[in-house]
Order: sequence, then C-alpha cells, then structure tokens
Amino acid sequence: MTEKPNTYSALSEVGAIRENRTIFANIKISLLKSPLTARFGMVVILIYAVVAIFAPLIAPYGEAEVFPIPYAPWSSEFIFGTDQIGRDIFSRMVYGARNTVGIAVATTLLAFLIGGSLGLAAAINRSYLDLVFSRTVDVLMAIPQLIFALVLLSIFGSTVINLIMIIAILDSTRVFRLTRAVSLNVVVMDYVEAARLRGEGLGWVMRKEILPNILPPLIAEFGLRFCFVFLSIAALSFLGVGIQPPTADWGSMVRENASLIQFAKYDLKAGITPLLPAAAIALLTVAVNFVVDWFLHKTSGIRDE
Amino acid sequence: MHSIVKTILERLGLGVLTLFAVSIIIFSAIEMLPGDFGEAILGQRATPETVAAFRRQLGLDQHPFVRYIQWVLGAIQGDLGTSFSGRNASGVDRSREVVGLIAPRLWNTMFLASMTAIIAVPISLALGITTALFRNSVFDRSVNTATLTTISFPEFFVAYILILLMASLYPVFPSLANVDADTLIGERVYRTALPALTLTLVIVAHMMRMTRAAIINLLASPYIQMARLSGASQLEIIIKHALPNAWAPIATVIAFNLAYLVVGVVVVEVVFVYPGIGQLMVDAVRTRDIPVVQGCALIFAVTYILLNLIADIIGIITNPRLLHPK
Amino acid sequence: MNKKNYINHLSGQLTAGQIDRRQFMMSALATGLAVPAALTLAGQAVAAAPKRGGLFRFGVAHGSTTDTLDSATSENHFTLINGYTFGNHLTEVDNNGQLIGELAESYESDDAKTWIFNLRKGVEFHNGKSFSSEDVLASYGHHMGEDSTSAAKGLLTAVKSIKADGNHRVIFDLESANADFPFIVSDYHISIRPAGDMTSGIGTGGYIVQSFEPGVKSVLKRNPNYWKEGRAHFDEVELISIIDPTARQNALMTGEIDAMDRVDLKTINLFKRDPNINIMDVTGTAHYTFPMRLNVDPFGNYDLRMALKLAVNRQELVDKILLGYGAVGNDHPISTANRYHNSDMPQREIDIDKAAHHYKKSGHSGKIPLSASDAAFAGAVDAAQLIANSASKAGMEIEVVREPSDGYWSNVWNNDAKGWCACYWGGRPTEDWMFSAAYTDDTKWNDTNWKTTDGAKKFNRLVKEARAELNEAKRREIYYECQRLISDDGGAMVPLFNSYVSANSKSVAMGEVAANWDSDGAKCVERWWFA
Amino acid sequence: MSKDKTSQNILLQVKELQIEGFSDEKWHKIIKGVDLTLFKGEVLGIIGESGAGKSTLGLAAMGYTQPGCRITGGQILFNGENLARLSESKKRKYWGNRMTYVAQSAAASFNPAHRLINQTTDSTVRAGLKNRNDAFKEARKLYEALNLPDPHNIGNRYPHQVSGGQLQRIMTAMAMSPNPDLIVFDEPTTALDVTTQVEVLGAMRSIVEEFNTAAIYITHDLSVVAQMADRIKVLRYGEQVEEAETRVMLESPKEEYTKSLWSVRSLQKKEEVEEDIVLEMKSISAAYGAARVLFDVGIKLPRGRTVAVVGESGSGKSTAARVITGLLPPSEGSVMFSGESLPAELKNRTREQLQKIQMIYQMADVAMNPRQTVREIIGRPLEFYLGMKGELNRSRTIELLELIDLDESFIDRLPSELSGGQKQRICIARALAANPEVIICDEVTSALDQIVQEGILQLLMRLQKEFQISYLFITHDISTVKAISDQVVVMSEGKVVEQGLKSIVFSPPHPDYTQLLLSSVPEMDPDWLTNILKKRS
Repeated sequence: MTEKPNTYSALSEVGAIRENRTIFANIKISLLKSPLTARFGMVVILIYAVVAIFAPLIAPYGEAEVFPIPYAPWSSEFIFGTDQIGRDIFSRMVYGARNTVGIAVATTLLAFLIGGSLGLAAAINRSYLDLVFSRTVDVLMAIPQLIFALVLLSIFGSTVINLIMIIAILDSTRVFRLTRAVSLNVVVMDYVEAARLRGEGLGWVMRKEILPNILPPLIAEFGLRFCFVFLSIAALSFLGVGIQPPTADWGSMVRENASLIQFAKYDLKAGITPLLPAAAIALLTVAVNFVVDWFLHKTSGIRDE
Repeated sequence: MHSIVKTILERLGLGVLTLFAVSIIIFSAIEMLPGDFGEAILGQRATPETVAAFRRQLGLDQHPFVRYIQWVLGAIQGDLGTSFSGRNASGVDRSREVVGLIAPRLWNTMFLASMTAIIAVPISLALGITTALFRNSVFDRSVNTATLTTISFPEFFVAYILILLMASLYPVFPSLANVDADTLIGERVYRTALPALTLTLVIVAHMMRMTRAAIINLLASPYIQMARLSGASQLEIIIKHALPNAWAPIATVIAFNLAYLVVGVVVVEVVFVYPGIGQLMVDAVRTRDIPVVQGCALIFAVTYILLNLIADIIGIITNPRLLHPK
Repeated sequence: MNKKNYINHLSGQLTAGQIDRRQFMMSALATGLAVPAALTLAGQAVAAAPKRGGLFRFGVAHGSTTDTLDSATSENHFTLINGYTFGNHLTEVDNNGQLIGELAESYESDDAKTWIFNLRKGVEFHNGKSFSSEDVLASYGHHMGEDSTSAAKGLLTAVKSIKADGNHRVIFDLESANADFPFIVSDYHISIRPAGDMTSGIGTGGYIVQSFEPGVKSVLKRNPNYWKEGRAHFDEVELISIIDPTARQNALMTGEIDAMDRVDLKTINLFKRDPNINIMDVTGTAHYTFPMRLNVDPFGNYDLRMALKLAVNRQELVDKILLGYGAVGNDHPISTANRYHNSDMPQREIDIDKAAHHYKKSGHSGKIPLSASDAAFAGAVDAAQLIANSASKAGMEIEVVREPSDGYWSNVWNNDAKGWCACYWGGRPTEDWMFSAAYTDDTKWNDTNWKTTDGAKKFNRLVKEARAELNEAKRREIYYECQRLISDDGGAMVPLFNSYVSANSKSVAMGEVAANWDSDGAKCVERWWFA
Repeated sequence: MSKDKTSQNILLQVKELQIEGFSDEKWHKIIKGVDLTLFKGEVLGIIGESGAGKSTLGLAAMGYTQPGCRITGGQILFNGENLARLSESKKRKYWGNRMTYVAQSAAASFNPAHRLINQTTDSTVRAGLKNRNDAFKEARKLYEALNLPDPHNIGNRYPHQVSGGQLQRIMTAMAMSPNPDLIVFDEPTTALDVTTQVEVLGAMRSIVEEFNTAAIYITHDLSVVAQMADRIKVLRYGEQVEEAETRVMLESPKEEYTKSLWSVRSLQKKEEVEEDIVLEMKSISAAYGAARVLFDVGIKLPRGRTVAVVGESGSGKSTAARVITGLLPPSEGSVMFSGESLPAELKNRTREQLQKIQMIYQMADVAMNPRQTVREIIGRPLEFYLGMKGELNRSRTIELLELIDLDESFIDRLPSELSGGQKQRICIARALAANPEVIICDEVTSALDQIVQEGILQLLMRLQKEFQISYLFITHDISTVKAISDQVVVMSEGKVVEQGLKSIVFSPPHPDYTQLLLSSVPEMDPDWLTNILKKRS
C-alpha cells in the first residue's frame, strides 16, 4: 500500500464548485437570479441614467426657459405646471436629473477619492500617517458639518465647483473611517504581506492588493453617500447657499416649491408639485439602496436564509 | 475596570486636543469670512466710521492671533467671553455672556434631542431586531423601503409634510415649537412633538439599518449555529446571543445620531421656530459674532466627543474581552 | 401742525361714544379736512371701533440671536417692530404718511436750521421715571459722537448741538438748513429712552417688555399708563420671529399666530384661498434698484445708461419678480407714497429702438457685467436675468454675475470693484432723506457715484435749496425737478417699487394702513385690535 | 464495548438521505443517499476528506441543515420520529436536550458575551430538565470529571479567559449537561495542538463511556477516530465508501479508497548533510512590544537542504520566519544570508535580497489576492524581480505552471476557481518565479487533505533537487517532518529545545519536551490512547 492512489493528479483536483464562466455570463446569471427589489432598483437607475444623458432631447423646454405665466397649473402644455418665474417644472425635473445626479456623482467620487486613498494609506501605514489622518478626521467630524459647509461656502463663494469640493471634503471624513476600517481587515491578509515581502511600494499595495478587495463595502457606502449629497445640497439651499439658479437641481427645487405643500387642501396638484423632485430623490435613493443591498449580499456571501 | 478608566482618560486627553483644533479651525474660518461684526450688523447702513468704532470697541483692531490667545486663555479658565451683540460704548455694557446665551438654548436643544432619542432609539432597536428576525420578509422589505424613503426626503420637507398632516389637515400638534424657559414640561412636550417626530423620521432609518446589519452580521457566527443547535428559538438567538455582541456597533451608530440631534438640526429649528443652539450658531456666523460661534462650536465638539466616548465605554462594558482581560 | 392729532383725538372720542357723528364731522371739517375725507374717517372709526383686550401674536420674518433692545443697532424688521412697540420717538409718521408729533407735542423752526421741539408733559417711562428733556439729550447722545456705533450716526451728522431749554423743550442746532429734520427724528433708531439706560428696553411706549429672547420672541404687556389715546388695544403681545416663510404661513393658517409680515409671493394665490385670512398689500417707499457707478467704465457714458434704462421691461419685472405686488419705477427713488412724487413725468417704458439708438451712440461694445445676489432682494438674480434678456433685444450683451449673499453689502454693493449691481432701498419718508441717503454728493451711500455731471451738480444744489425751503409749493417744484434729473441723468435704474404684503387672521381689525413700513408702518401692534 | 444491537435499541436511523447545497447560483448535491444506523450508547466515527459531506451528514443526524442547504430526500428517524419532516420549532425540543453538538472550534462557538457556566447549562435549563442551581452543580461535576482546573470557578469565566483545550472540554460538558441520548462531535480536536489533543480525547472518551451516550464522531484523522469510535463509516463525495467495526476496518479495509487513506505517509526523505550554510539565524531574540517571543534562537539552513522547525502553537516558530523575512526586526542577533548580514528591517533590504528569500504560507486562500488571476499572481514577481513583460512573462508563467504539474488552462483562473492543492501549488510557483535560494514554508500542508499533502511534499522535494533550493519548513506535524526534512529544530516557548539531523532528533534519548511531543502523535492502534493515558498517569 505504498503506491500513490492512481486517481490523484494535481490537474484533476476539483476546486470549489464553480464553473469557469466569462464575466458577462456571470453578470447575466446574477441578473436573472436577482431579487425583484434589485431589478426594480436597476430599472429605475437605468431610467435616471437615460434621462440624465438625453435630458435635452426629453425635456420639452429649456432648463432656464421662462414663460409668461408663473405657477401655471398642470396642463398638457406644462405637464407639471410652471414654477415661480414661469419655468416648466417637468423640463427642470429632467435637467435636474442631469445636474443633480452629475453633481452628486462628482461629489461622491471626489469624496471617495480623498477619503478612500487617505484611509487606505492610514490602514497600511499604521504609524504617523494613521495618527495624523485619524486625528484630523476626528477634529473635522467634531465640527457640525452643515454649519461648517455654510461657513466655507461663504468664504469661497457658492459656485458649483466649491459646493462639490466642500461637500466632498466634509463627506470624505466618513469615507476615510470606513475605508480605514475595512482596509484593516485586508491589510492583515497574507497576500498583502506577500506583496510587502516582495518589496512592493505603498501605491501598488494600495491599488492592486487592497483596493479590489475592499470595493464591495465601499460601493455600498458610495450608494448611500451619493444619495445624501442631494440632501446636503437641499439643506444648504434651505440656508441660502445651495446651487445657484437657474441651474435646476432637485434639492433646490424641493426647497423652491416646498411651501406649496401646505396648500394641498386648496389645490391638490399644487400641493403635490414639491413632492415631485422629493419623490425623484427618494425613488433614486430607494433604488440605489436596493441594488446596493443586493450587491452587498452577493459579495459578502452572507446567507440570511 | 482599570482599562476603562485608562480609555476614558486617554479619550478625554485627546478630546481636549480636538477641542483646541476645532477652536483654531472655527476661529480662522470666521476670520476668513468677508466682513466683520459691525458690517454684518449694520448691513447697508454701515459707514467706515461706525464699523471702525465697532472694531475698536470689540477689540477687533487687534491681531487675530492676539485675540485668539486671549480667548483661549479665558476659555481655559472657563470664561467663554461675551457676545459682540449688545456691547456699546455709550450707556451700559449689556453684552451677553456667551454662557448665558448658550445655556437656555442648549437646554432646549438637549430637550428636543432627548425627546427624539426617547422616541427614536426604542423604535429603531425594535425595528432593527424585528427586521433582522423576519429578514427578507414582506415586513422587512416594507420597513426598509419606508425608512429609506424618509431619509431621502430633505428634513425641512419631512417637517412640512408633518405640519400639513398633523397641524393643518388634522390639527393634533402645533406647527410652532416656540417654547421658552417658563414653558411647563407637559406643554413643552406637546409643542416639541412635531420637531421630535420629524427628527425621529430622519434618524430612525440609519439606526434601524445598522442595528439590523449588526445583528445579521453576527448571525453567521459559529456560536449562533451553536445556540440554534442547543434549542434556542429565533427570538432568543437574536436577543440573547446576537444582540449582546452587537451593542458596540449599535452604540456607535446611536451616538452618531444623537450627536447629530444636538449639532445638526438647524433646519428643523428654523422650520419649527425652535430656539435651539443650531440657529444661534448660524446667526452668530452670519453676524461674525466670534465668541458665540466659538462657544457653540465647543459645545458641539464636546457633545460629539462625549457621545463617542460613551459609545466606546458601552462597547467595552458589553465586551467581556475588554472588560475582563485575561 | 397738529391737525392730524386733533382728528385722531376726535376719532377716539367718536369711537368711545364721547361725541356723536355729527359733532365729529363738524369738528373735523373745522380743521379744514375735505368732506369726503372726513366721512371716510368717521366711517372707519365707527365700523372699526377698536376693542381692548386679547393676546396678539405676530409672526415676523426677521429676527436674529444677535438682536438687542438697543435701537442703535436695530438692523431688522423684528427689532424695528419691537422698538416701536415699547418705545416712542420725538415724531411719528401716521397711517396717512403725515408727520405728527409723538413725544414732541409740537415742533417749529424759522430757518429750518434751528429746530425747537416742545416735549409732551406727564409722560412716564416704564420704570416710572418721568420723561423730560434730559432723556432726549441722552438718547441722541447715544447715536452721536465718535465712539457711537449707531446705525443712525450718519443721519445725525448734520446736528451741531442739542440743548435743553427747560424740562420740556429741546433745541437742535443744525449745520445747515433741513426742512425735513422733524421727519428724521422719527427714524426708528432714534428711540427715546430714559437717560442712563439706552439698552435695556425701557421706553414710553404702549407696551412693556416682559421678556425678550433674541431671535426667538419678545413678550410684551400693555402699558397701563400709556399716554397716547386710542392706541395699544391688546392686553398682551408676542412678537415671534419666524424666518421660514412656509412655517410663518402655516402658523397663521393653523392659528398659531394672528398676523404676519412678508407673505411669500410665490404662493400668495393659494394662500389667499384660506377663508380665515386677509391679505394686505400696500405700496410703500421700498424699491429695487440697479445702481450704475458713474466712475466705473462704461457707466460714465450717458447714452449707455439711457440705453440700459430704456431696455428694461418694467411691467414684466413687476409681474414676475413681484407677481404683481408692486409698481413700476421711473428710475428715481420717490414713491407714490411720498409727498412730492412727480406724477407729471411720463412713465419710462421699454423702447428697444430708442435703446438701440442710445447704445449705438454710446459707442460701447462687449459684455456689460451685472452683479446680483438674492441678498439684495428676493429674486434679484431672476430680475437681472430678465433684464439681460430684454436688453439683448437691443443688441446689448449683459453678463449676469451671481455674487455670494454673505458680505454682499460690503463687497459688491457701493464698491468700485463692481460697476453695476442689484440693490434694495427701504425708502425714506421724505424726499430729502431719500436723496441725501443715496444720491447727494455728500453721502457715503451714493451707490451710483453720480456727483460730477452737470445734472448731478444741479441736483445737489437743488436738494440743498429745498432743505431750507419751508414753502410747500416751491419745495414740490424743486423735488419734481430732482426726480427728473435722477431719472434722466442719474446712474440708478429703479424699475420696481415693491408692495408690503402681509397677512392677518380675520379676527384682527385695523384702520387705514400706513405705507412707510411693512406692517402698518411697523406700528401694527399699537394700532390694531381684535374685532 | 459490547452493545445491544437489536432493532428496538436503535437510537437513530438515517435512510437514503439526500442533501443539496446552494452555491454559484445553483443547487448541488452534497449528500447522495446515505444510510446510517446508530444504536444507543454506541460511538460511530465518520471519516472522509474535505468535501466528503461528513459535517453535513453529522448535522443532518440532528435534523439540522446549515443555511444554504436543504434536505431533498430520505428520512432521519430519531427514536422513530422523522426529523426531516419536522418544523424547526419541533426539532428545537430535541436540540440541546436529547441531542447535542460539539463544534470544531470551541473558541468561535462559545458566545463571547456570556459566562461559561451559563452557556454550559443554558439548554438544560431551557428544556426544563433541571433548575438553574442543580444544573450549575451538575456542570461543576462535569468540569471535574473532564479534568478541568478549578472546576468550581472556571465556569464563572468568559470564553476568552480559558485556553482552547479547556474550552473544548467545557463544550463537551455543555453537550453532556442535559444528559442527551446523542452527541455529535464535529472534528472537536482538529484545532488543538497534539499534546492538548491527547488530554481532550481522553476526557471526551471517558465521559461518553460513563454516561453511556451515543455519539457520532466526525474527523478527517484516522488515528483519532480509531481511539474514539466503535464503528467507522468512510465517506467520499457525499457517498458511503464502506462501514465496519473499528478494528475490522483498521485491519482489513475493503475499498481501494479506504486503503489509500490508510496508507498515510509513504514519503520519507533520506537525509543528506551539507556544510554550505545559506541562511543563518544568529542568537536571535525578538519581542512583540513587551511580550518576548524568541530567546536566543540560532538556526542554520544548509544550501539545498530542508530544515524542519517543529513546535506547537506559541512555540515561536512562525515568529522566527517573520524575523528572517524582516517583518519583525529582532531585538538581538542577526540574520546572515550567504555569509552576509541582512538588514534587520524589510524596508532596508535590497530587491536582490528580497528576491533570494521567498515565502509560502499555510492558508493558500489568504495568501493569494482573491481578485487576481493566476497570471497576475505568478507574473508579478517575474516582472518585479526579473523585468519580464508581455509574451516573455506569459511563457515563463506557463513554464512555471507546468513545473508544478498544472497547465496553461489555469492561467486566467481566479483563486476561488482552484482546489486547495492547486492553490498551494500556485503559491509555490509564485515563490519559484523569483528564482529564490531559500523558501520559507510556513505550515504549507497543514490545511490540506492527506493525499493532497503528499503531492505537495513530493513537488517540493522535486523542485529542491532541480533548483538546489533550501527550505525552512515550519510545521507542527511530526509525520510531515519525517517526510521532508534533512535536519530538525524542535522549538518550545520561544527557545530551541533540540536540533540536529533528523535521524538523531528522532531517535532516543529525547529531551522531555521532544518526548512529550513525539508520544502525543496519535497512532492507528485503537488502544493507543488507553495506553498512553495509562503510561502518563
């Protein structure tokens, strides 16, 4: 009984039960198997994307085109009526998709770029970098965000660029914490040690070894943060420093039309008007989170029966 | 217990450093804002003479560095200075102590925050636990969707909807929460109901989702399988086996949201005309009333630091590994 | 000078049933009032017989935690109303826009340079101190002098000295003649307070401050010893600062407050539908302007200024920015609510051809920057865009520059860095006051820098002349010419006069409403009552 | 050990059981129709390699399926009731009452938030079998019976306050507390060191005998099951291979597969002497912060030879590897490479120095980035050290794959698409790619099944011959040491206990520790445990 079992060879060893499929095939299977909520979310996101990209083709009128009748009622000419200076609300909703989602994406991307890279660096270099970054973030988080944003916007002027930069920087504190926390779990992995033993630099370790493995929670967080940018913009515009007109963004549109809601008992449609941009935000938030939940669920491998 | 005391002392030490940093940042930010108190107060009516007079009286003609040092020296001795408003050369100096200005508003803010917390925390925990228990059920999905919807509405909008429903269409609660120091507690609760509900809707989603996630995260642990195999029911598993180990992340989220209730509710304060500390700080920023801004910022930072510290302590107390080291 | 007071007095008697209608008419006509006017007055007085009592809650659109009871730094409408509620001034503007004595029973001057104010006797401050000339001296001292930080400091620079002549007479000596000086002393900053206590909210007014929470509310109780008759009807008053318009309107609709100022024009048509609410709009003296600085290129050019003035569609601005709640302006700051509004001058209308003609003549080309921010007035950016839109038809390219709200008044307005911007003027009760606030060559707020042209020189000369002129007809003539000069040659584009739009519950009653400030001249608390 | 094997004495009967598991978006069969019969008071051993479905079967015996699994056919009759059909709430009445479970990792299976005695008695009290006080008393008796130190107070501790071996015994006490009819032991000693394993096995066996409880004992280690079971069932790919009484099975296995399992280690390297020392640890002491872990350790690695460092967990053998690689600079001493002193810290070493010493890890799973393909994993050192790019890189990668008995078809796979053995081979290829002179192998076979282990060891030996690579082979497994080493270093508590040529170290006389270590390795003899316990007591 000394001979090797004839059934054995390294080549024929059976790996985990997994077929070797192309990425495309995997995506297709995932989509087919996705729960209803995730599909709903994806459809909604797709519609938003289409609307945002083709806004000028879809919107019946221009973003800043002014008509003589302010607050025109709902009609075939103006589907959702016009706003306080006579701009078509539907057209502004459509352009709003582009501006709002665009700004939100830009802001969130920037926040993740800053928070993510600093968080990663802190997690890898656990000495002085970590100390400096973590303490700085502590300090920033101890300052009320909204009021700080207000102050910064007043200092630098509330242009779209500044708005994006400031919200991104303030938001990046949370991204930093998350990235650092999840990276710490990855940093202790042997393959990271292997890369360091090989003599790889910080940049390579961050980009190639850690980043791909912390993406799922980051993407999930991205979904949430992304939605909160709308809210930050809405809150800032409530305090008077949001996106400047005539740029249509949903947060400011809610703000501009919010007072109509109190008159729902006199004019239901007018009362509903401010709900439209709010609902647009809510729908996107819910949709994004449905997809994110599903994605997290898939990637984390947690089976909750 | 030794480790807890050590942690607390360490955190408090760091907290003091954080306060320093916060005060420097806030001070420089306000310095960088265009204009000063005189210009802000006088607005269109400002003349170089009156503005100069203001600057002289308020000591704004000194170098910012000197002013900051003076402020810090005062703050260390517990003197947060006096508000710029009300100071005057002629007549009596009726400038208000920053502490006196902040105290009643802080009490209001704390009252609203506590009231919201009393409503929101049990609801979030209950929802978090039940959704974890019935995960992926219709109940779970509808609670998730509902809470997501509420957080995706801007705060002021939630407030308007509540006003419409509960003050205008069906007048249950007042739409103004204008309380003052003499308001009796019952009246206060009644007047604060709508802002508290608004904030509840705003924060429940976050806390509930995190509670749910923290519990579900633990459900994959081997000891949960062990508990099941020792005959524990689903509810028992979640309450007795998962929850005790989930307190640390839950406490962190609750602390974060409570801090938000104290520092971040300026919009709700405006809508309900609630005399809280957020509005005070925004006004002070607008008028460049630096001592008041600094005072508010310190209060906020202290709140944030203390709440986080409490969350950490809860994390230690509920974790035998940290509470009873080997 | 005391005609108005007398009529008020009569009205009070009529209301209280002390005299009958016929007596009232007789006495009123005896003062020289026209019959219809007297009839109206009598009708008002009877129909709206004021009743004593109740708690009046007023929602104010302003209010800041930095507010104080010191009138010197009164910066917003909250402190303005609050100040009028507990304090009095030497004179007041009544609800017809007439100046009447308040704490000064009467006032006189021979040369418009030395003004004598005869003070009312038997008036007591809330703290029991009786009112006398020392209080006037102290109160004025509060706003004058090098160290004063009062916003009224600029108004009183012309005062050379103030002397007391006995306990109830004060003599003001001015640097130069000013026929409108009695108007100036009605300015809301110059409240009369007891000597030695300018800041704690002790006044002689109809209400006594019970508590004051800056930026939140002010609670006041009726002054049982109020000297003014037929005023201060409510027992208690709460002024509540509600900055958010939606919250304010909600509060009114849900009965949390009884009246409010600054109705949100955007929703006014819906708001009107509430059956329990009255909307009130009054054309006042407040106006929106777009000052062009003559010392900044290219606005020194008369033709360019004229081209721009002709290229504005004023009616569109009224319709869209004010939703009709306002009136078109004629490029000068004098409102129809003022005494000497030039009604002879034709209204300037949009005239693209003429504008194009002037533009061509100016020789200018390229973009013309126009700075705006909603800090100037609500809808300023929209208004600027509408102007840009109509001017483009005349071939002018206006570039609207959005400026940050914060610090707008320091960094944009009245600043040589910006040649043209949006601006708001609250209006002044007199022509001279308005002119000397923003148009004469000696004011720091001359936001157009219109000083050196021939028109400006003439204007400045005329204003000085009018100040010393006590003859009404002559003053009218001079002021008509002043308005023409500003409108034609000046740097100001004044396309809009905004109305004060406020709302109140139908349970609140009032007489004729003043136009000099929002909320019945900011004296609604003193003047209104519960029906 | 005679048992009454009449049908009324049957405790558990599993018939034609089929279980499926869900993965990769599909249901896969895990258990393919297995029968099982267990009599009262009998211990059944289930043995098989990873993926054989032995744990799934063990849990299914309790009517329990793990999340993501489902029973698709067959019956599980416990005292005549079919557990496969019962709702979970009904099954709960059995769990923790009539049937209990002892998990592989006691450290992870105790709830960190509760005291041990509460957890020990939890199910007993819940089932209403005893009141709290009695249950506590009973538990303390069990602790005593299981030879736990301070049995009266140990229950008041929290899980993290006691050692792994003690935890495993407390978990046994927990399983015994309700005095069940059936206990399922799921690899209960796999995570323990050999010296601890002996004690735990002894304690478990005696208590099962004492209470006459029926048990299912699941393990992959034949010599362990030989000590515990009355009967042994061999599983493979979810199917039964064969089943027999323990002694019968050990002496005459019928199936080819069983025989191959029995064959254990055929591999035996002949030791060779070499004077040329490529790597040397010179009186190294090291510490993690204040905790000193290495004391004056000196190890010499001859060129082209294998030095096995053997010891139990906490002996400092892995720390030694960290010192050599520069991850942990020593507090004293130095590391010499080819006669030259290496910089203590990783960041001060040159690329050439790094290239010469490569490392292979125990868990191939976490040693490879799960998001990188085989080509990236192997190609990176080629590019990094040797500057190979593009086609050159690819062809060298394929060469390396062939060298480790894999082929080109693997080049675009992700680690998750490989088996355990294949993963470890890829790790070897990655180390090889750098053209190293020394490879540190840290427990590289301990996570693998026996057969696979053997393949890996053979590969390593072949590579050593071909490329004259020196191995520093860290392991706790004596048979592996015997298989591969030329020299042996025995470590304990941070010190070198004994070192020298394999033949010398493995032949008596031994120092005490070596003796304990060697004698604790279970043998295939069913009486081994009885004998060794007797000898030690």
